[in-house]
Amino acid sequence: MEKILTVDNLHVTFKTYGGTVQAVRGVHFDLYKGETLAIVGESGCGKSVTSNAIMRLIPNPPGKITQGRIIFKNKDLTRLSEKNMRKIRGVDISMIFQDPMTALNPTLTIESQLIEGLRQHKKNISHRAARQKALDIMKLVGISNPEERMKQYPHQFSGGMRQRIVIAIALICEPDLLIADEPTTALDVTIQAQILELFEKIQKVTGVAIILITHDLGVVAKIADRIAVMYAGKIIEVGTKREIFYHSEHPYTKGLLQSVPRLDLKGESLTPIDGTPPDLFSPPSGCPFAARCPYAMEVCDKAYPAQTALTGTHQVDCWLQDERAKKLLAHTTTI
Amino acid sequence: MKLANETNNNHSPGPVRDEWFQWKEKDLHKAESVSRPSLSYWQDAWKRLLKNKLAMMGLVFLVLLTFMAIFGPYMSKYDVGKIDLPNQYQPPSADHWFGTDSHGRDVFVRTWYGARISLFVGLMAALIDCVIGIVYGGISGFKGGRTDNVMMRIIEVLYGIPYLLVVILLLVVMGPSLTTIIVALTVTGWVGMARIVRGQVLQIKNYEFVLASRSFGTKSWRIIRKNLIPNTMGPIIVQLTLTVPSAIFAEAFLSFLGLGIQSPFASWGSMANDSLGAILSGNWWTLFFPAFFISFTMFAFNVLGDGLQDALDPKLRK
Amino acid sequence: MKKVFLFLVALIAVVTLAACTANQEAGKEDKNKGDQKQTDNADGDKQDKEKILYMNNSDEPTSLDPAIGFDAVSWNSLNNLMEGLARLGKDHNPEPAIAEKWDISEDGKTYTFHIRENANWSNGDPVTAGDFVYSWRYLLDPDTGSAASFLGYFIKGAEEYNSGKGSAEDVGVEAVDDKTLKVTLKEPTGFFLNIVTNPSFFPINEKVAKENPKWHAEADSFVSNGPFKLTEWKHNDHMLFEKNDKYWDVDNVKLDKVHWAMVNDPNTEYQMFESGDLDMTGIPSEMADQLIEGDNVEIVDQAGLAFYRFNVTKKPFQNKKIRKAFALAINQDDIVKFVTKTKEEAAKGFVSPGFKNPSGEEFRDANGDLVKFNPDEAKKLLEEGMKEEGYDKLPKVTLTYNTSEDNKAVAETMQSMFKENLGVDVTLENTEWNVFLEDQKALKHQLSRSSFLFDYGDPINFLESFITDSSMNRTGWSNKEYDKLIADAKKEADEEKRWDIMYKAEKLLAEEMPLFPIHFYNQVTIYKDGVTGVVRHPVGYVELKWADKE
Amino acid sequence: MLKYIMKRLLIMVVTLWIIVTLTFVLMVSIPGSPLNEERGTTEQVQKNLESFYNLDKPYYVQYLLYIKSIATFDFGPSIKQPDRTVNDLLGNGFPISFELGMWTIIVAVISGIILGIIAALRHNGIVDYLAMTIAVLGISIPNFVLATLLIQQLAVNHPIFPPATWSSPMHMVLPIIALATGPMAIIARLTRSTMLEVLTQDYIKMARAKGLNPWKIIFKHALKNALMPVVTIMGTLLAGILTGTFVIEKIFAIPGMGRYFVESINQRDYPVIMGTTVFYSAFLIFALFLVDIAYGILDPRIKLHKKAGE
Repeated sequence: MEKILTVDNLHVTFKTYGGTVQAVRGVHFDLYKGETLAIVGESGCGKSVTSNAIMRLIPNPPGKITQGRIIFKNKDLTRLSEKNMRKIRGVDISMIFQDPMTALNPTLTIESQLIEGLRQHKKNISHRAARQKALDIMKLVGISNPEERMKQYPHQFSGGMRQRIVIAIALICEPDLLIADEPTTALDVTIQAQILELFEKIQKVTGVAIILITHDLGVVAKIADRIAVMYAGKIIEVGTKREIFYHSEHPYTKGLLQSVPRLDLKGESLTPIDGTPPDLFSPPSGCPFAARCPYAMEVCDKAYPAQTALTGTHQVDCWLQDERAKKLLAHTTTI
Repeated sequence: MKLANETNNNHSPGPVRDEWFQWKEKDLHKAESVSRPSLSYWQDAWKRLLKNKLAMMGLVFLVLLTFMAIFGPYMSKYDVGKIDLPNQYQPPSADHWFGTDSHGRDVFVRTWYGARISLFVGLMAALIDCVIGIVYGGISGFKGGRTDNVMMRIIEVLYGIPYLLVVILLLVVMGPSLTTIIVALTVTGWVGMARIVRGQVLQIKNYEFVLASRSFGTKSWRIIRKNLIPNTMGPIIVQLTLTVPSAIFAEAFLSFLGLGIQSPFASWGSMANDSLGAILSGNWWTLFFPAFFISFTMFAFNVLGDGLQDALDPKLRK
Repeated sequence: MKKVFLFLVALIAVVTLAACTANQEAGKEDKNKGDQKQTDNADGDKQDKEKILYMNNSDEPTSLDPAIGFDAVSWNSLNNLMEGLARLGKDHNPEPAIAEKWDISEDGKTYTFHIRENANWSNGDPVTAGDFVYSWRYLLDPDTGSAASFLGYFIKGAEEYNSGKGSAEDVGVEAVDDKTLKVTLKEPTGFFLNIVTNPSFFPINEKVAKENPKWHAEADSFVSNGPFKLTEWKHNDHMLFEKNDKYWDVDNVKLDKVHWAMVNDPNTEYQMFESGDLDMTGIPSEMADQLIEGDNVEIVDQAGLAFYRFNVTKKPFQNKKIRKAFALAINQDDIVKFVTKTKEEAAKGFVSPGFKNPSGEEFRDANGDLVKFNPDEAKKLLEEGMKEEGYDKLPKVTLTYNTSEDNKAVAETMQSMFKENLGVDVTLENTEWNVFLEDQKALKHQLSRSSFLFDYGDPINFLESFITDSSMNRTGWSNKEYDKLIADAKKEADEEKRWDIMYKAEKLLAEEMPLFPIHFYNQVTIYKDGVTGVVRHPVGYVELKWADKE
Repeated sequence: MLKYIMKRLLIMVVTLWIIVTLTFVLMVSIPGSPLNEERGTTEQVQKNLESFYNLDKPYYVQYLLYIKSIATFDFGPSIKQPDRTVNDLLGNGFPISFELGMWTIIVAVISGIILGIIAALRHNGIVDYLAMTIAVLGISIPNFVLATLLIQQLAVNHPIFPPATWSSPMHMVLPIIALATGPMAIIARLTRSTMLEVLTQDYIKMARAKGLNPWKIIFKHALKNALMPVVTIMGTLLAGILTGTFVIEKIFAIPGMGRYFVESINQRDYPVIMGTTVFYSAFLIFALFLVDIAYGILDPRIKLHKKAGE
């Protein structure tokens, strides 16, 4: 499979009144053509910042990419000029935002918002062609009566319809990569399912690679190929959907899975993860999950665990993978 | 399988020792305390305000000003209304720190007396505007429909009546006094506040939490008090900080119309207005000091208002 | 702080920069404008010789109808556009004008005016005695509603006609023939010629007025008989006068044109003078220190008095001694020197300087100082007065003035003087003019600011204001002796005797003190170099007939 | 839409009627009369004048006469300037005041918005502080002080502009600056703060994610939304500018309507008070109406025809 995106040791910080927040602290992952990678984690873990960093949409100031590379189609996006970056946004990489209610400009018609990206990037496209393209894409995302709907304003659409429009806007330039930042969080459950189906359909039709940012494992279970679990600005475990769901190794991932209601495990009570994530103003030098981890060892506070590759696709950052820990585990009878 | 101590991890200070592989004591309490301390809305706002240098500068200036308004006049040996004609237009000196005015009165003393009057007028006008504005705007916005429509028309009518006519009538009916000045400032001044409150209320009234309390059959007034007012507080406070200086400013305009404060007292507005000719004659200190303090008070209130706006806006909270 | 300072510096830099760039462009603009001005005028050669005087009238004339425009803003125009039977000369005495000569009967009650043969209107019509009869009757007609009609009451039958009891025919004005006008007076009025110079007594072209009653409202219908004619009148903006070539004495008129701006703000007026847009200006009080001693400053008297009225019907001013105490506590010299500052004369009496008795002596000199600052005397009088009234504490005193910067400055000074010299705390109060006037008339004030400007050059104009029934009294003060003195003075044909009566009357006023004087008025003007011959009469209007500009 | 406009016009007429009535009540309840002369005139003269100006009639008759004069738009002669009718005064003065006011608004809005945008884009930078310093100075200098200062600096000390009167475009510069500075400052501050808020909105992020160029984002997406509050306060600003004109017209000797407005009140020139008030109010109410329409056009969420009834 062809790799289209590599994020390597990405660090992003924000300067705020309270001090410097280290929102992303050395994230690494790869993305292959046509696949869906889900980045999962609690809110505030840095998943949205990561996706914004790929788009180079981190407001500067206060935010800044301090380290690392984002290689997209052999170009390091962190080094591109703003002007060149603009040529990538919307064309090669598109983004979908969390809240369809606020993502559309209330004062402009749907048509104008759909077409403007197209006209920005393809200077010589005729108005008629742009319009036709917009109609096609609206049909693709499942909006009936597109001719008429195009002339309307966002407030005349329901939430689910608006999210379809947002997706249409993201797809209109036929991007290779689509970043969806919690695309279904703000929607009703029934609508959620429709939108997720839409994603599958689009991927089938256009072959676009998707990075799906979410905290909802239910969504992940439905459409992700691979899953990266983020915690406190780091990816602590990454693997295929199957690996994460059935063979997760990191205590946080396990905790996350246990806190989700599952139909296949009837009768088992839900187990929430106690405590809250660490303060990213001064992140702990050890494992950030140590304070909440039921398996925490002395070492977890002292040093950050190295990455352990369990399979070719499954990696985890946890001291429990260390031989010494396994020994300890073997000697411990009850947990 | 790699060994942990072989990886290049910048967080680990040294080699990982074997004895560290021991179960840790559970301390969930600690986990909580590591995270950011949770602050109340006001504490948080205050904290953010403290970080805003410009706003703090404004606040400090206003505190100093209040201090000087209270104690300033006692720092000089001169009396506020005392006329000393032969000593008119003395430039600032060791004797008269801010110089003397057209009647030989000490500008320093008058400036601080002026501060008392101006600040009092400003605060009173702002408070009255605020009370009327909140009640009027609140009712108008909350009731909506016909009531809102009628109440907004009334405001339109108020705009249309010549202000000067009202001011002259007030002057005749009430006679020139501090009360008249404050009434003249508030008689139409509350309209701005009312509009802002109405706008906020209209916006917030449809939020879920209000709908929720409505569906429980809560009385309208209770909803206004418990839900709407706290949520409109930010814009109101900001508006308040802007009303104070504009009232001080408007008082200067009333002086221009002849509705100013009477000797032996003075306000910044009346002082500035009396010394307008200084632009021509070059007795700059007579105009400069009152004008400077009007401007700087405006400035201070404005930056404080901006700071408060940033600090109080829940949307900007992160 | 450093930051703010930095921004202020940056701000100043930006403004300066903007000003500099604007400067260059504006320079060009200005030249263009100048060129345009020149091409506007038909031919360029004439432009060089044309003498245009740029003046400020401060406001739109109320009306250029001589009977209606009874105020300074109208008089300044009327006096130069029109001419009456007599005109005030350079020495402010009446001189023959439209009437080349006049005869006065033995009893002093009949005046026969002989109108010049070459007296013409600007439309070519001759000025006739009939025009005067028409205009004077018009002035006295109760339907006209002229505020100036009381000036005509010296004429027989005038007051009756004006108050609706008589008829126009009974008014003692008669056209003997086209060029002879006979006027019959009620009493021998020694100063009648002075009255005739007032713009209210200017003629109206009967023919024009009957055709178009609004003849005086616009420039194109206005007919004049004076040194200038009205060629342009953009309301509230400017007026343009041009030399009237039909004027009988046109050879002595030196200016070609007079441009009148209508700038109301004294600061702006001065700034326009500074920038060269005006040829003369008054002095804003704040600038007086620096300008009053300068070159080209002309200070002339204006007959009139700034004074304060007591209300003798209100406590504590029903007491003569308390009134006097207040009057003597005011140092008029200091007020003039430090507050008003434009070299007004401190008033130690009531009648302003400039009125000479038949033997040439000044009224003011003859009657001497009657009200002189004396704090010790004032204190003593206050004590005595309080004892007389049985006051332990003086009732509260409020000083009222009509809203104006200058009045305020004087009032504040007086407040301080009362405090210092009498130990009395006086409250200040200002009201807007119309309310002030109504309250003053209704005797609602205790102590109120007043002023009097002479309508014609005789002391009686002021003195008769304080007789019992005069609408100008407004003090509640009534004194039979004074009333009689004034009545006698008006009847007296012998000038010497008449003046003696007026001296007595003024002394009585000072003795009773229903009002006390502050200062006399004057007119201060700064002229541009090369402007000469502008005459300002003490009765308050400007004379441009002899004015010239290099 | 048409129905809405008709309804609004009807409401405007009612509003105007209330204003006229209140003004009349205020006017006659203030002591002093237009015929209050310093020198007394005879009773007969006074009576004649009163009857000529209908001042001898009972108040309700006077009131009805004024209503009639408004309906026919013939206010009769001024009492204080008897040669001229109120219609003359309005006809001469209004175009000039209108010109002054319009330019002021244009200058204030354009420069205020530009200043506000620059400040917002350079948030907390030196440009922001500079712009806001200008804005605060603009708010904190009374226009009559500014006017005198401008004449002294730019007409007398550096003769760049003519000091006063109203005859060429150059004459208009200083009064417009003096009058526009305050509103400009208010608009700049408002634009800045709403712009800052709008720039954090998702749709701006979305626009950026489309790869639009920054100018397009600012002008097409941000500005239109940021202008909403500016439009909202236009009514207030307009009223402020109208009151401001009389001071400025006096200082710069501009033959506009503001001067009559003040003088008529001071002189109790009843017909002129009524005439100018009706004119001003009608103008203001109409302007507020236009503001509402503009608001509806700018913001498609607002449905004009529903707003009035809901």
